[in-house]
Amino acid sequence: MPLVKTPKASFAQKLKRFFFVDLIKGMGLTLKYNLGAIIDKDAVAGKGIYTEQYPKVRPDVAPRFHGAPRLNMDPETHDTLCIACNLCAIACPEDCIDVIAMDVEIVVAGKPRRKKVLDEFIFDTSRCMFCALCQEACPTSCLELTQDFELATYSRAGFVWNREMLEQGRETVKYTS
Amino acid sequence: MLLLAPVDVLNDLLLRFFSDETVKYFIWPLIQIGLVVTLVALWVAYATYLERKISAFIQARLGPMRVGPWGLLQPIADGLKLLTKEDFIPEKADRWIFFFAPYIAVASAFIVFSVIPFGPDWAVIADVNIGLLLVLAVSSVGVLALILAGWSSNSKYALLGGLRSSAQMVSYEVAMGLSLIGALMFARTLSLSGIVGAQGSDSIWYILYQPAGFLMFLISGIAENNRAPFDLPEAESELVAGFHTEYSGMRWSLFFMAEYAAMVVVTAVATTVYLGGWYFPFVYRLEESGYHNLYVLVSVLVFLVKASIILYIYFWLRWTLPRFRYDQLMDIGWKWLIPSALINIVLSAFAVFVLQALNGWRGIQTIEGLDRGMNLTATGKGIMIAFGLAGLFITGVLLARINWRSRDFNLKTQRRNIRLVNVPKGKPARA
Amino acid sequence: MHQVEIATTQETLLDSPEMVLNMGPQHPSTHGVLRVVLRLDGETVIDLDCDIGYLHRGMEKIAENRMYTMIAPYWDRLDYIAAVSNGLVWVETVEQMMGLDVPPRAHYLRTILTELNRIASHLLWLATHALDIGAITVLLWALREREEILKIFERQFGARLTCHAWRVGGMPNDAYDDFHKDVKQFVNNFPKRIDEYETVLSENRIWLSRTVGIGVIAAEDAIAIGLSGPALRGSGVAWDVRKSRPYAAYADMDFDIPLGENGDTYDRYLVRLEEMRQSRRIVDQALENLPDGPVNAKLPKIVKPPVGDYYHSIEGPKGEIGCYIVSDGTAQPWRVRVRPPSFVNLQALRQMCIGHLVADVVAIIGTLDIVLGEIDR
Amino acid sequence: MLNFFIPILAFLFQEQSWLMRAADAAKRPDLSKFLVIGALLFIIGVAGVLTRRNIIVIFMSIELILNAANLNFIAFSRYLQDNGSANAVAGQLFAVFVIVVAAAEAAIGLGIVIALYRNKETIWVDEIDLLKW
Amino acid sequence: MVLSGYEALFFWIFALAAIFAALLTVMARNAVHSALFLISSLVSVAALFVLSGAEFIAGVQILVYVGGVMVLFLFVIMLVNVGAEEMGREEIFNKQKQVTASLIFCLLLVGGVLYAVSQGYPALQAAQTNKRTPEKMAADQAERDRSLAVGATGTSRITADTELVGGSLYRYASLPFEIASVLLLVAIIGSVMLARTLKQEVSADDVDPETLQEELALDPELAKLEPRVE
Repeated sequence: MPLVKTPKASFAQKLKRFFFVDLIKGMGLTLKYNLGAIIDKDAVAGKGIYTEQYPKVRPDVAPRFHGAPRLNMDPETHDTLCIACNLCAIACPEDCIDVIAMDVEIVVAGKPRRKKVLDEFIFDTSRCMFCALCQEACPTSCLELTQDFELATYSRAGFVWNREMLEQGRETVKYTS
Repeated sequence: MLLLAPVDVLNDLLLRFFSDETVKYFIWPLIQIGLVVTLVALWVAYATYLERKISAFIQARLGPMRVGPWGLLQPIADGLKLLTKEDFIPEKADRWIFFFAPYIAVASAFIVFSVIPFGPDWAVIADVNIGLLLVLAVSSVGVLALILAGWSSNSKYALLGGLRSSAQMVSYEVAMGLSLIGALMFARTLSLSGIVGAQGSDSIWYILYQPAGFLMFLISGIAENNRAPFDLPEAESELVAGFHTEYSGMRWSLFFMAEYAAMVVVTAVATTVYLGGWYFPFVYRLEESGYHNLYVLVSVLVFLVKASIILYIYFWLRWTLPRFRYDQLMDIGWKWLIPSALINIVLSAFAVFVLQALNGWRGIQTIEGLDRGMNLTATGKGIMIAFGLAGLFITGVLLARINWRSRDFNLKTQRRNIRLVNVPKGKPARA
Repeated sequence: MHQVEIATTQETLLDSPEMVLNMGPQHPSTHGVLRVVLRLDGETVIDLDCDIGYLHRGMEKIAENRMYTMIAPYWDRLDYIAAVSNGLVWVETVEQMMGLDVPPRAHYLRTILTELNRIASHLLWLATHALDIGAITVLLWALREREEILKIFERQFGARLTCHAWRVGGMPNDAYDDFHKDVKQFVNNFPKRIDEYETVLSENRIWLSRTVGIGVIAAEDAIAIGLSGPALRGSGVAWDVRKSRPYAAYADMDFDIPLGENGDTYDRYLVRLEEMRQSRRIVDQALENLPDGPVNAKLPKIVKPPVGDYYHSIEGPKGEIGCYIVSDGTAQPWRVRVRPPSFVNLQALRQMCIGHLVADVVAIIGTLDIVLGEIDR
Repeated sequence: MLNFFIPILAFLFQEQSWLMRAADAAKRPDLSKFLVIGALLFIIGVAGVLTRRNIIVIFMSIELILNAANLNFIAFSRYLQDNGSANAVAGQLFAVFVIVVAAAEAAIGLGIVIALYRNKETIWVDEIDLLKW
Repeated sequence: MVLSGYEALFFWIFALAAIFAALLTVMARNAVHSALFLISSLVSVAALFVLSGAEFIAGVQILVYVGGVMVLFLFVIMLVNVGAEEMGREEIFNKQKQVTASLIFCLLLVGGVLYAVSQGYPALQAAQTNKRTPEKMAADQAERDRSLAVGATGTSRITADTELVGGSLYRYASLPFEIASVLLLVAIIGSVMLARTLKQEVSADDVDPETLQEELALDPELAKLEPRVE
C-alpha cells in the first residue's frame, strides 16, 4: 500500500483525537436531528422532515412538468385544436406519434375546398421519453404534456393512447388509506 | 398490598392442583419463560420499529407511517409478510444445516434470557451460580449459526460472510469476557442477581468504578452482535448480505430476530453488570412500605429503561458512523480491546489491593463488608471512582503508546491539505 | 467486450491461493450494472477486470439517425445524474458548428443550472460513496439537498432527472418567475449543509482510516490514463475545462480549483466537497449578474451544420465530457462520438485497487464516481 | 402362546431379578454410571481415531476421548466431595487443565493440518505415509 | 453421589444423547455434520457436568469447546473443503483389515473397562470409611444446601463451588496454571507460525536466504514480493 504524507499532529489535535472529539461531534449532530424531529411538534406534518407521503398526499408538480400527453380542445366549441399538420410526429425523436388525417370537403366562401381534418391520433406512451419536443413543435398549442404522471397500466396495449383518451384524459388514480 | 394480588391468587390456585415443589420448580418457571419469550419477541419486533423510526428522524424522514397510526403495526405486517414469503433453499445447499442454522441463532439468543434478572424476586426465571459465564457461553454458541449458515448456503458471498463473522465473533468474545472481570472483582459472584444485589447494597453503579470496562464491554458487545460500525459479516455494500445472502422469508426473519435478541441480551448484561440492573435509589422504599409486587414491577421498569438507553446508543451509533474495514476490525479487537481489557484487569486488581491495604495498614476505613460483594465506605467509593477515571486515562495513554506504529488507527492528525488555485483562464496549467 | 477467464474446477479456499469473486453485475455497490471480476488472495485483490456493456444502448448509432435537434434528449440518458451538463455539451457543439450567437442571458442561465447540476451530481456521489463505506445517514441528507435542486429543475425544465434542458440556440423557456428566489434560497442554505457532512465525515477517524491512502494514483499515472475531473484534480493536476477553455459564461466567473495532494480517496472526497462550495460561489455570482434579454438565438427552420467535423468539451461533474460530430451537411450527423469521463476514469480502477482489500474496492468504485449509462452508452 | 411368556416375564420381573435390579439402579444413577458413560465415550473416540481416514475427524475423536476423561474427573470430584474429602475440587481443576490442553492441541493440530494440506493436498491419513518429505 | 428424581431422568437423557452423538460423530460422512454431532455430544457432556455439580466446568466447556475450538474446527473444514467425501466418492473408513482389527481392539477395551468398573466400584464402596445409605447422603446434601445463600428466585442455592475452584486454582495449582497459560501462548504462536505461507514469510522478510534461493527456482513470483516496509 503506498503511503501518503501526513503532517505532524499538533498537541491540540492529538488531544482531540484522544478524547474522540471527531466521533462525538458527529454523534452530536445526529442526536440533534433526532431530538429535533421528536421535539418539533410540526415534524410529522412535514416541517423539517422531507418525506412525501406520496399515495396519501399527491405531490404538487411544477406547471411546466412534462407528464401525460393531452390533445386540447377549443373550450367553447369543443372542437379539437389539432390541424393534423403532422409536425409533432416529425419532431418526435422516438416516432411514437401517429397522426391520421382525413380529407373533408367543406365549403369556404361558397367554394368547395378540401381540408385535412384529424381522424385519429395515436400516442405510444411506452416509447415516449417526455422530452416535450412535440409540444414545442405544435403550432396550435393543441398537443400538451400535462402534469399527470401516473401512467402505469396492466397491459402493454394500455400504453398506446388513442384520440379519445388523449382528449378526455385518464382518470386520476385514487388511492385509499 | 392489594395491588397485583392476582399473582398470589394464582399461586394459591396452582397449589390447590399441584404439589408445592411442582409449582415452585416447574409451573412458575414455565409461566415465566412464556412471559419472557413473548415479551422479548414483542420487544424485538418493536425494536425494529424503533430503529426504523429513529433512523428516519435522524435522516429527516418519517419512517413507517402506513400501517396503523404512525406505522405502529408495521412490525406485525412485516412479520406476516415474512411468514408468507417463499422459503427458498438453494439447490446445492446442505439442506439440513441450512434448515437448522437460524434456529441455533434464535435459540442461543433466547436461552440467555433465562438468567437475566429483569427485576427482584419473581422477575427472574433462574438465578444460577454461573450466570455471567452462562451468558458468555451460550451467546458464544451463536457464532456456530452464522458460520454454518454461511457455509451451507454454498455461495461465495455467504461463505466469506460466515468466515468473517466467525473470526470477528471469536476475537471479540475474548475482549468481552475479559472486560467483565474488573466488575466481577467488586461483585464477588457470577450470579447476575448477585451482581445487582451487590450494587444495590453498595448503592452504586459499577460504571463508576469501571468506566473503561463499560466502554470496552459496549464496544465488544456491538462487535459481537455484528452491528454497525462493526457490521462486516453482513456489510451490504461489500458482501451483499453476508452469511444470510441466500436466506429468505421465515428463516431470514429468524436471523433478524436473533440479531435483535442478541442486542437486547448485550444491553441487558451491560445494564446488569454496570448500570446496577433493576436497582434504583429509593425504589426499595416501596418494598419497605409493603408493596412488594409493585416494587418488583417498578424495578422491572427501571431495568427496561436502562436497557433501552443502551439500545438507543446502538441505533445512534449505527446511523452515524461509517463501517470499519475487516483488517481494522481485527486490529481493534486484538491490538486495542484485548490489551485494554488486560490493562483494566490489572488496574482493577491494583485498586482493590490498594483499598484493602488502606483498610488494613493505614486504618482508613474503606471496606464495610464483604458479604454481598465488596461494600465500600464513602472514602472507599471516592478512591475507587478516582481509580476508575485514572484507569480510563492510563489505558488510553498506554494503548496509544503500544500502538503508535499502527498506521490504521493511530492518533493521526486531521489532514486537510487541499489547495485552492485560481488558474488564469484559457491556459491549461499543471500545478 | 472480453471474456473473463474463471476457473471452473471445484477449488477449495486452500487449494488455490487465489479466489475469483464476481462483483456484479447485480451487486449493491457497483453503481449500476458494472461487473468486476476480482482475483483474491484471501481478501486482498491481486488482479481485477471490469466487464462492461450491460447497459449498452447504442447512443452514438442512434444519433446518426436523428436530426440535430432530436438528439439532445438522448444525451440526457448518458450520464443521467448530470443530464443538464450532458445536454449542454451537445447543444454547444452544434451551436459552434453552426456559428450561432447565443444571447448572454442564456449563457448565464446555463452556467447557473449546470453548476446546480454539478452540485446535484456531487451530492449523489457523496451519498453513494458514504453508503458504500457505511455511513447511511449522509445518504439521505445529501439526497435531501439534491431534492431542492431537482425541484428547481422541475420548475425550470419540466422534468427532474432527464430534463432535456437546452435547445440548440438557447433555452426552451426563460427562467420561471421564482427562479431567482429559489436559487438564492438554496445558495444561502447550502454551506450549512456541507458543514454538516463534514462534521459527520471529514474528521471521523473511521472515515479517515477507510479513505486515507486508499486508491492512490500519482499525477503522472492519472495523466497517462487520461483521467479528468475531480479524479484528476485529486492527484494535484490543475486541469479544468471551465478554466482552460471557458464556455458558457465561465469566462466572467471568479472561482478556484481545489487540488488534492496525495491522489487518494480522501483527497478526492475533499476536492469534491470543495468543488461544491466553489459551484455554489459561481451560482451566486451568476445570479447576481444575470443579464436581461432574450434566451434564444435566431435559428433556421432545420438545423443543418456545414460540412466538417467539430469537437467541443465541457467540464461535467465527473470530468471532461466531450462531443465529436462529423457533419456531411444534411440534417443528420454523419458520425457522433462521445468522450465519456466515467469510461476513462474507470480505467484507473485496476491500478488503484491492486493490493487493497475487497472493502476498499467498493470505496474506490465509489470515489471514481462512475455512471454506467455513460460507460456503456 | 401367553402361557409360554408368562413364566419368562415373571422370571424377569421378580423381586431380585437382574432386570429389576438394573431398573432400580437406573433410577438412581451413581458414580458407576458416570464411569460407564465415560468409558463408552472413550471407546467411541478410540474407535474413531483408529478407523477414520479424515484427519480432522480423527482430531474430533481425540476431543471425545479428552471429554470422556473429563467426565470421569468430574464424577470422581463429586464423589469425593460427597465423601468429605479434603481437596474435593481437584477433579474440577484437572478438568480445567484438560480443557486448556484440548484447546492448545486443537490450535496446533489444526495448524498442522493446514500446513500438511498445503504441501500434500490431502487430508486422508493413509495417504500421508511419508516420515519426511 | 447418587442422583434421583428428575436428575436421574435428565442424566439418562443426556448420557444417551452424548453417546449417540459421539457415535454419529465417528460415523458421519460429512465432516461438518461430524463437527455438529460432536458439538451436541459436548453440550450433553456439559449437561452431565451440571448434574454432577460442576457448573463452572460446564460453562467453560461450552465457552471454550463450542464457542472456540469447534468454530476453529469448522473453519478448517471449510478451508480444506472435503467435497469428495461428501459425494461418496471416497471411503471414509480405513481399509477393511485395519477397521476389523481396531474394532476387535475396541471390543476388548469395552469388555476390559466394563469389567474394571464393575469390579472396582464395589471395592471403592467398600473402601468408603463413612458408609452411608443413599438416603442419608441425600439428606446430608440437603442439609449442606440449606446453609448456602438463596438465589434470587428462591428456587436455587448459590453454591460456593466456583469460588472453591478459583481458590484452589490460584493457591494450590498456581504453578500448573501458569504452565498452562504458557502452553496456550506457545500454541497460539505455534499455530500462527504453522499456518503461514511461504509468501507471507517472504513478504515479512522471514526466510533463510538459502531456502529463499531454492524456493525461487520453483516459484520466481516470490522475488516480486518486496519485504513490507512500514
